[in-house]
Amino acid sequence: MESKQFWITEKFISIDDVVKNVVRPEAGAINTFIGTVREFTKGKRTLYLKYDAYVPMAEKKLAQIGDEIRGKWPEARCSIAHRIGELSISDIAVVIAVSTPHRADSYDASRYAIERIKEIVPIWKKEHWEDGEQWIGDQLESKAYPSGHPEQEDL
Amino acid sequence: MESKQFWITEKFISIDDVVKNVVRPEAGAINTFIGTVREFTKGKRTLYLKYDAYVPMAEKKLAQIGDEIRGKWPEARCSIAHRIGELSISDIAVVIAVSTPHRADSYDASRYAIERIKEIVPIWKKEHWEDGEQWIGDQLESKAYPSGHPEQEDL
Amino acid sequence: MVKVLLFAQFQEAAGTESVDVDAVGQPVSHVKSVLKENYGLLDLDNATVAVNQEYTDMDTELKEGDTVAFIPPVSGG
Amino acid sequence: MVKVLLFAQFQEAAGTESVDVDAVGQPVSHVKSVLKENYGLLDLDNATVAVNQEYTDMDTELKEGDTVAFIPPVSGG
Repeated sequence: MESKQFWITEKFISIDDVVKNVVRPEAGAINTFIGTVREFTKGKRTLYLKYDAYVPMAEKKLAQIGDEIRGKWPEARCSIAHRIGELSISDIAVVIAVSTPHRADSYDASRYAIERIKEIVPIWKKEHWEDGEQWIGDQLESKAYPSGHPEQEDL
Repeated sequence: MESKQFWITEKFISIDDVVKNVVRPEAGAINTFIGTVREFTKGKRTLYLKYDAYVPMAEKKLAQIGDEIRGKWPEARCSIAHRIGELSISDIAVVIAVSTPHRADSYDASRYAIERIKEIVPIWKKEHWEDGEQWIGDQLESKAYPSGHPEQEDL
Repeated sequence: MVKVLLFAQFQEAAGTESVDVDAVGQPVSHVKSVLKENYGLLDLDNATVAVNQEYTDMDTELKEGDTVAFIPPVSGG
Repeated sequence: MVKVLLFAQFQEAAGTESVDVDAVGQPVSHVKSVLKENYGLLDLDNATVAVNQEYTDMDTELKEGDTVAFIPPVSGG
């Protein structure tokens, strides 16, 4: 068992380990988001992935996301684990768990966490395809950075 | 291991058992919603709960929710387990898992599933407090039925 | 005969999980009246009804062997 | 000296995880120029920068013992 609430690991992440960090009598709802390695992206087949991270800063930024969530949803509790190293198709890359008294907040806070991970946590993904490999940049899908990088207020 | 995709059970529900029903190479995102027994509701302390269900119809309605999700999000896959019988504080009552290629749909479809459970699945909760007990009615929180029950188009 | 299933508060109030009612050719509303009279289940007006595990309405005409269930407001999840 | 950490594509391009740069009293932008010149890391313009594990900007003046990290666009999750 991991004793941390926010951690980067090279090992398999158990969903239960993350969820049990947020179970408590005050909570009636737990939302989890699990990111897995997808085989096809825009028709291109991924063989495997490699994740790299600036580990101490990444754990600090995951904890910051937890603090931000407490600021926005005071009754929410959050735990996040992200795996690094080599991952195969369908392997779990990230698990977010958020518990709240009522369900709507658990969805909103969980969604907030994954979006923030994609904005501020120093983790990088390298896709390995049949015909090559590439470090993947910003995958926010929802936001463009006109300056090519996050603005100060996003960090 | 349960072989069903949608089931009612008197036994402890493992989150992993539900999640593994929806893991697949096409999915990059899995959202789960876990409903747990909350100790306090509006200041009143719950000692334990009892869930009753019309089991065969409830499983059919859970599967119907899965079909509705496939109709709205063709690439989504869904699995739902709901526990019945006596549950203690923090016990898991329901686990929903939805996998989709991209994350936004996993949140939306998971949210849809829990709202539909609270509309159409014949499961009933009896709260046991220090000073009494009561079968709890509609807890949609988001919707009032002017006629006192769901309209035909909701069922 | 049709089989009538009772759940939750209706089951407790009636003291039974199911009753058989002679209601073939009658609408569901007839079964409701019988239950109100014989078991004092006045809250049935807050229930929806399912025949053979599908939601329907009080006008549905019942056939031999049908299973009717009165569904109190649900509270799963 | 300040310690400069390189990750992902920068680490591969430079062939090293970290370099020490004599940049005390200089802004971060000075370190960037040094890396561009000595390691050909032209993509550094797409990176954000962290000093001692906190995001900052290119104008930040460096002190002895600072750790500078150039953060390529992130892609966790």
